[in-house]
Amino acid sequence: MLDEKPLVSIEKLRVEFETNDGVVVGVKDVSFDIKPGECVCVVGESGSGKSVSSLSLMRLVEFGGGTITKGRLMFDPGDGTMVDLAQQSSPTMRDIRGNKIGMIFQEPMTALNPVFTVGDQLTEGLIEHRGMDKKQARARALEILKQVRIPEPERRLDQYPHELSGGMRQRVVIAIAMACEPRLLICDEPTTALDVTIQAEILALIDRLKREKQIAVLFITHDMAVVAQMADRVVVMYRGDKVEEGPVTDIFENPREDYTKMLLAAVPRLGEMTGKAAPERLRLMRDGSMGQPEPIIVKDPRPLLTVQNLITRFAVKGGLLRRIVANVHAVEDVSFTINAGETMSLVGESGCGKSTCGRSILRLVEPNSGHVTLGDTDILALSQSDLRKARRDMQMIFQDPFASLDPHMKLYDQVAEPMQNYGIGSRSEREDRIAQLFDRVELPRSFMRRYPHEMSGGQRQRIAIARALALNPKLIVADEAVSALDVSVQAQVLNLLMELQQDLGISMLFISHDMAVVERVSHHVGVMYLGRIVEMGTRQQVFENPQHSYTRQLMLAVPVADPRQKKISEDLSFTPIPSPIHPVDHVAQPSVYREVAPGHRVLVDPVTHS
Amino acid sequence: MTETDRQARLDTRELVDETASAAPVTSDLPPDDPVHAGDQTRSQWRDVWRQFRSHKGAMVALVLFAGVLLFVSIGPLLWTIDPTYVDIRARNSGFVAAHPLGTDQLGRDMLARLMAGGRVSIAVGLTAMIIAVTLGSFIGVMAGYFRRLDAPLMRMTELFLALPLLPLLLLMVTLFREPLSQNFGPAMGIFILIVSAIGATSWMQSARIVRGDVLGLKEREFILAARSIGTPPRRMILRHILPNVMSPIMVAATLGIATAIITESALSFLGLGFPPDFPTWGRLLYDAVDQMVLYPSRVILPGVFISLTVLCVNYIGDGLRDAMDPRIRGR
Amino acid sequence: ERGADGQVNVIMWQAPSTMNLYLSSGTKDIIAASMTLEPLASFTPEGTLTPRLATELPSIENGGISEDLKTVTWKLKEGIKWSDGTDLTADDVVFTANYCMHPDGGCAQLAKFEGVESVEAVDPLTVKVTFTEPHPDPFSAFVGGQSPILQKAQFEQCIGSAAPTCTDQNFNPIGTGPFKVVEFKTNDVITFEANPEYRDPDKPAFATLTMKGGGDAAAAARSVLETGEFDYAWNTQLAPEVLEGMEANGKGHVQAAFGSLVERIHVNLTDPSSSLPEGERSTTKHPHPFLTDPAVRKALSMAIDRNLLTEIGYGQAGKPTCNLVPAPAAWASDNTECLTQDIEGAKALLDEAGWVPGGDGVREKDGVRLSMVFQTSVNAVRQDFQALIKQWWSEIGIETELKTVDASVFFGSDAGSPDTLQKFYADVEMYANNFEGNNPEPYLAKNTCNKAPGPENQWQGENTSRFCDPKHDELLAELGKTVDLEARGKLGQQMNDLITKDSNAIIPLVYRGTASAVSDTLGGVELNAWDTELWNVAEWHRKTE
Amino acid sequence: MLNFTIRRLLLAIPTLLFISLVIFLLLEASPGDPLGDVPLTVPPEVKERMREALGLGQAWYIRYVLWLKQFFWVEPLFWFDQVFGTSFSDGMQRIISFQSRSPVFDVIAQRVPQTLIVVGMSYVVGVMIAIPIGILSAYKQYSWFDQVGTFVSMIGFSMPTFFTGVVMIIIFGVKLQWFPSVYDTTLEVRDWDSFMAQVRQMVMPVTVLALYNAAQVSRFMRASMLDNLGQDYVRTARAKGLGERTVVLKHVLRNSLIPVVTVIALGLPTVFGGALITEQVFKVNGLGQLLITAIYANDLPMVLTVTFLFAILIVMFTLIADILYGVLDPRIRYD
Ligand SMILES: Nc1ncnc2c1ncn2[C@@H]1O[C@H](COP(=O)(O)OP(=O)(O)OP(=O)(O)O)[C@@H](O)[C@H]1O
Ligand SMILES: Nc1ncnc2c1ncn2[C@@H]1O[C@H](COP(=O)(O)OP(=O)(O)OP(=O)(O)O)[C@@H](O)[C@H]1O
Ligand SMILES: [Mg+2]
Ligand SMILES: [Mg+2]
Repeated sequence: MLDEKPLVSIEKLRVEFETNDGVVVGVKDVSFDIKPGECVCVVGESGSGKSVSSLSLMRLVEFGGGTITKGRLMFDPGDGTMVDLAQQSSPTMRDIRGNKIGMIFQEPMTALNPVFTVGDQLTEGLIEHRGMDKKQARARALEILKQVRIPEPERRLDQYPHELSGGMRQRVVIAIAMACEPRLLICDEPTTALDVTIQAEILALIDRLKREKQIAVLFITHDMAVVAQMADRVVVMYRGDKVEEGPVTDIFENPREDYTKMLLAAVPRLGEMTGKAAPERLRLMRDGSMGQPEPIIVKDPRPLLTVQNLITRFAVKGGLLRRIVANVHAVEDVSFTINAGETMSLVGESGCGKSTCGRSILRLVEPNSGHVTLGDTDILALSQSDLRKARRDMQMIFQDPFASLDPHMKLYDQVAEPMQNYGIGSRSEREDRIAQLFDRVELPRSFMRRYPHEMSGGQRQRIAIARALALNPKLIVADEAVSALDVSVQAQVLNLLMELQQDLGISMLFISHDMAVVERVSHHVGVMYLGRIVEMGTRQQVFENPQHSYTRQLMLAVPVADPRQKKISEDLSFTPIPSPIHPVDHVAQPSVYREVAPGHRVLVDPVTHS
Repeated sequence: MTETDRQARLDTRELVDETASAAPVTSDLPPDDPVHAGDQTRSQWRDVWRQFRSHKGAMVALVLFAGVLLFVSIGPLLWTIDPTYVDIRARNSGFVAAHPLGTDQLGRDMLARLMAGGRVSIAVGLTAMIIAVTLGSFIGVMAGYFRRLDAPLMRMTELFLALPLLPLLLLMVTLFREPLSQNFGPAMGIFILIVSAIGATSWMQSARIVRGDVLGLKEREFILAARSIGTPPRRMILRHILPNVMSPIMVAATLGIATAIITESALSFLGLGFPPDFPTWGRLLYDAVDQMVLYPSRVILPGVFISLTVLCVNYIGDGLRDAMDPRIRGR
Repeated sequence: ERGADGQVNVIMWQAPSTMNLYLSSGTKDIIAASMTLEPLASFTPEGTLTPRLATELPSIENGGISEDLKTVTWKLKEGIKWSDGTDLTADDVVFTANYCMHPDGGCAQLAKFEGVESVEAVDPLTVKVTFTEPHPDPFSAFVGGQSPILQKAQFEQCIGSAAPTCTDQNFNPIGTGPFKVVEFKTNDVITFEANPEYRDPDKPAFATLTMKGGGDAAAAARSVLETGEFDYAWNTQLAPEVLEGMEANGKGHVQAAFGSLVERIHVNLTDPSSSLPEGERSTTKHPHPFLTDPAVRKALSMAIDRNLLTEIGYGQAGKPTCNLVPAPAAWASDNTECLTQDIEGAKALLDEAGWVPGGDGVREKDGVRLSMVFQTSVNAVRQDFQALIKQWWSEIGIETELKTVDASVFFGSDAGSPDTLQKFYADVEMYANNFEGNNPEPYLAKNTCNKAPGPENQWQGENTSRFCDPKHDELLAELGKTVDLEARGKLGQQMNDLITKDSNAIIPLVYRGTASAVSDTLGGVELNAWDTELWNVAEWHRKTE
Repeated sequence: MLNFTIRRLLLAIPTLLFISLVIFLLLEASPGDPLGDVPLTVPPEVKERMREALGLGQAWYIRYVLWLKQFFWVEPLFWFDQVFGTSFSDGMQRIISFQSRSPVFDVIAQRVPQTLIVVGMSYVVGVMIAIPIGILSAYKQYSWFDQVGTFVSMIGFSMPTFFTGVVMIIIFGVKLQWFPSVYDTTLEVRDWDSFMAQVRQMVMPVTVLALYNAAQVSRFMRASMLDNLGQDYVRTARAKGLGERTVVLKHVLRNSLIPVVTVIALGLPTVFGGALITEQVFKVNGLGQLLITAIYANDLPMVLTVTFLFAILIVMFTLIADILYGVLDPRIRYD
């Protein structure tokens, strides 16, 4: 990068929030510059002030109750002068917002207004800032949609946000931010909630825009791999302060601060485990030093859970009489085995049936056919009351730590509930056990009296784990148990899970779309696509010798946490997943596998038989 | 409140702790005081109370409501004139020492009547509201939770909405007045009859609201989670569903009290209510409407009491709702 | 001059639902109908008869009534025209009788035609009514607002079971009266205009009349006395002080007229106890445990201050009374003994009869406590009465529990309901009743032994007190044979005394008038309690200052 | 959506039939007598004859089936005849009121205009004041405007209309003489003067009812706005540089209206039947007054027909509410 004049220059920014509990400092003292055509990545764990800094730049913090108490936000609106955004009146700001600075928000699911069409939301800014009439704005909107590579852009204009997939929605948000060709694009974790494949597409898109239009990008994330792919320069934040700043390669190769080191260490990297047979815990920094993890080896693997030809379909009802008109083939002829004490992972894109598969095993959704045997019990043959008993041995941890805990119950009660349900132990015994569980998941006992909302995401997920452990289950189904957490917390929770597995000999069905995490934790891996397992084997077999084209595609999409290996610049294009909805009379072919190596099986495509 | 908000709030707390005392960053996990379930329940109510106290409107309302309750319960012990005693020489008296709030057209003491009337009105209002809300929540929860019951129960709600009230009430009285007064004594019998009549005819609104909420709630992940840990339906409803639909139930409840107090007075005009010499606020108000111009205080007094009670209950309800919601309580 | 005074507004808080009073006997409907339909003769406010469509009143002297009392011959006035311009003839009168006496018609005024054997037209202006038995008082059919003449031409198709289908006719009957219907909205509003064919060319003074329904008595009174939007409000029975307050506005005043309406308490002489099996409660099988004691009944009556009741409840529109039949003069007994309240006397009487106060002040004897249920219909004045009477009775040591019943249930005769006044599942009950016309005989006839309600007559009997005295029944029989008016009056007085003063089976309280609010600008109003209230609407006019 | 509607409509038929049966049985069983206000002077034999003439001699199920036939067959035929001048319904008995002996539907048709004008207008006015109040009190939560709003609406809700109505009459009708206290249903709007007269006589009933309705709706509106103001899409809208007015009145309002509109739709049928006290106070003889007088007079065919029409309204509006929900919120799909 040249010694250009910076486009944005943040100087000694301090943002405070007025709350019932007193003044909270969201950002303490942050300064950095962004030059035109440059991508600056801000990293840091949750709550470190990343979003607040970016919102301050748009002067949107004020609507959330924040005030910029100190510092200057110098910005060049294009006429060569630098204005201090912190001092501008609201009409001026309105002219800058969306026009000179565009912003992409964290949550594609909620950032769009559900009741207006994509077209409406796209043209709004154009009409406001560019004085276009409806028709011109629409034409321009179409153009932008094409730029962000949305399939069938004409149709999208008249669709509502919920009719688009997550990836498409995020692209619409990007299109909105881009509409007036801003000089600065702020991306606040644009891909955290998305699948690898979609993430790859979106990163490529932003990168291309940056290169082609010389837009400056402020990119906020906590995913180091994404940082490595995107950034020119990196700003590391911690609890409202800037910890470190530097070119991306410097940060990755010579981190100066402990905190940066810890962040980097916590990132599971695809390929790290190459050559190792058993999963290992992540190395985490404790007291300034890295521990040396030991592999989780199961001495004498014996099958615990056997799933055979599991089929789960959801009926799509319609017509006058609510007859079944079609079926969602969510899980189609799936078979696998999990050994006692081992972890089996299911990976695959959103909607491929991973969760349904996990839920079917617990009969939280009723499978249509198949066999599920846990130990000696045939789960699918159980009556409702026997099923309740059988659930003592299988527990589930859900994806969203916010949603899976009852907001009205204290943590103590939440953990006590399974025991109460099965009438285990006396009151005092339960108390002891809960105390132990809290210790086990490394939560202070004083948390027992708290409510879920008083905990951070990672802490909540620990409660969910404690709850799952309360019954001493043999099997835990962890459905995207760490996907919603940020890297450092994710690492802690992963380690906790693996440690528990090692200590208690629990088997795990680990469901995830994050290939790097899967690589880290699993003994066996199954890759799901359209309701079927397309490839299955030990972790080494699948990761080191992927056979199915879809597995390879997935691998390819995973960003690499190494700034020297940028894969992003090539334009990736993935074929969208076909619909799993079939008419009622559709006869699904059985899954036929070809054995590549002992235990490594690849689906013979039912259509092409390849 | 969105999840992001909630998280933001949580972070806020952490940050407050943080900025207040420069605590070490990794202040993790020392297992401390063992907890006893006993004071865990107590402390929950303490939390609720603490939060409740910080709601100014609710506190003022609580004090006023307590005042009203004292007025109707302790009042008659201090002011011992019989509310039904007819003192014909003192009829239509103004505010004098013997009758601080005047008398009615038969010379009955208004103060005594307001106290006695309030006792009945508040009892009827509260009980009928509880019946209506309980019934409504029960039906709403059943309809929302059990798919199979949804259509029948909702059609039943429509049926009840459509039924003409008056004939229904008349029928109830015909069928049940005598058996009830035989079993519970005349006053109690009529009380039961009235509150169940009001309760049975005003649960529909809350049933609808609750059902809607339960339908949404059922899709939430923590319900699935509760199912996966083997929670039986009964406990599921009691522990997970009900506490989460408390807020609309509270609104329905506060509105319900007002309706019940007014409905009671309407009932007595069908001859369905308490014996005619038995005062209630609603009836005092209704009776005095004709004399509004001559004796305005006779309408104003019961009117003020009714409004005051309803307002108090509304604010207390608001405060309770906030206090019982742990998410808000954290603020 | 006809139509010179423009518009007049009448408010009836109970709205008329039809103009054909043969299909509905509600007072409100009869009042509305009387604007249009007229009888042959009607009653004056004093309760005497006056010819209307007839030339004169038939009598034995003028040969209108036969010597054997079995026929009456009416002569119609000449030249009377229906509002459609056709002539009134004897055929119309005959038709009216056939219309009401048709077995499928469900005529509400059938009682008026009781005992009528036939009605024939002697010539176009002469009608002869023949009775099956001698009738000492033949003035029921075609007399008074309840049995006016319908036009044959209009109603010919509407006889019998077709009656209710003739909506147009029922809502807009052609009449001979001063007004005719322009628009009829049932239970809401009726607009009338002056009948161009009315026999007196100068009347009515008003060109149009609007009769609005809805609201309540207070609102009706207010619209005449306070806002002046209306000229006449029917039945404004309100607390006297409220009316006084309204009259103070100087826009109008309240008028009262007295007929035969008496507010009274009926004492149940049979046992209403709910411990008896259904079907035997309140039947003559089980005498009442203490109300059969004449001393108790007398004490009940003595404890009541009728003057005060009247003052509080009715003011000008009521008079204290001790009689069941307060009028006409010849029939009214001079029984005034009860008008002074005598609490001490009542106590002494009860002491004497052996009823001594128990621990809670309630008298008892042989384990029977003087504790009663007192029921009446829902009505503000009645509830005030209940409260007062309860207090007086408690002073003499009788405990009373008050009960109110919705009027439509109380006065309905649904045999399935426990709360009707006939079932009388209470110890005492209060209501008002009267008789029509000026002949109290049928009214007195209600209190015979065989008319006690019970399961055998589906609880339709009218002797609600279950009063039974052979002497009373004998007097009634004699009355049926007596023609002489004075002698009839004397017999009536004896019967009246028997049931009130002597036995206290019925405790009369107040002789009630009907009260209506009249604007000060409205002239010619003369309230009539013996006939319909608007009987002389043709005379109404706007007063000039 | 169309499927959903048709299915629900089909389902509504048995529901409504059942409702009609229950209403009928209820009216049969409840005490009270169509001849209750026949004076006591009328002897029992005559009453018996009158009862027969009303058709009350027959067994209840015959009368019920007869009513069904009249409601679903004769009346539609009759209206068909009226419109096309045919004569299919000749000689068929329409539903006849006990009280007035006139066809029930004619009376109902007479009442619908004033009900629609007064009650309907008051609902519209109520909603129109409730919505801005709700928006403002949510946007300025805990401001004095919000506090006053809460206070007033709670008072409004707790004061019965029989009280507020009379107070208004005494102040504006009697003391100030601004507005008439009696509603004139015969008034026809022909020119400016009669239009003003119509407006004047509507002011008081509409105000009383509108305030009562507004109290409830504004609470809902406020809650719903509060929910939506905190949503992420609001921030997106602001980030586009839109003005506050657009953000609140376009983005937030549209979303907040979804639950409120259904509340409003569900409230409508109850308003039709529930305004009877106000109708009584101001003598607006609408459907509410019709029903109440019919109930007091035990006019069985009238009560049955009117309540059944209300039942149809209730079922329809529940359906409409559900459909509106789907229309307003594109996320909701039926089938
Ligand atoms: N509206 C608000 N009110 C009070 N405090 C707030 C508000 N918004 C943010 N904060 C506080 O400011 C701090 C920084 O928050 P910010 O949203 O910038 O974190 P972040 O780095 O974006 O985290 P994440 O990765 O979770 O998005 C947090 O501690 C948060 O509690
Ligand atoms: N209750 C349901 N009714 C109908 N269809 C459903 C239901 N639950 C899931 N599906 C469908 O089944 C398919 C598989 O869903 P599933 O939730 O198992 O996917 P997933 O792999 O877990 O995706 P994600 O990564 O987004 O969680 C999807 O097409 C989904 O739309
Ligand atoms: Mg953030
Ligand atoms: Mg999933």
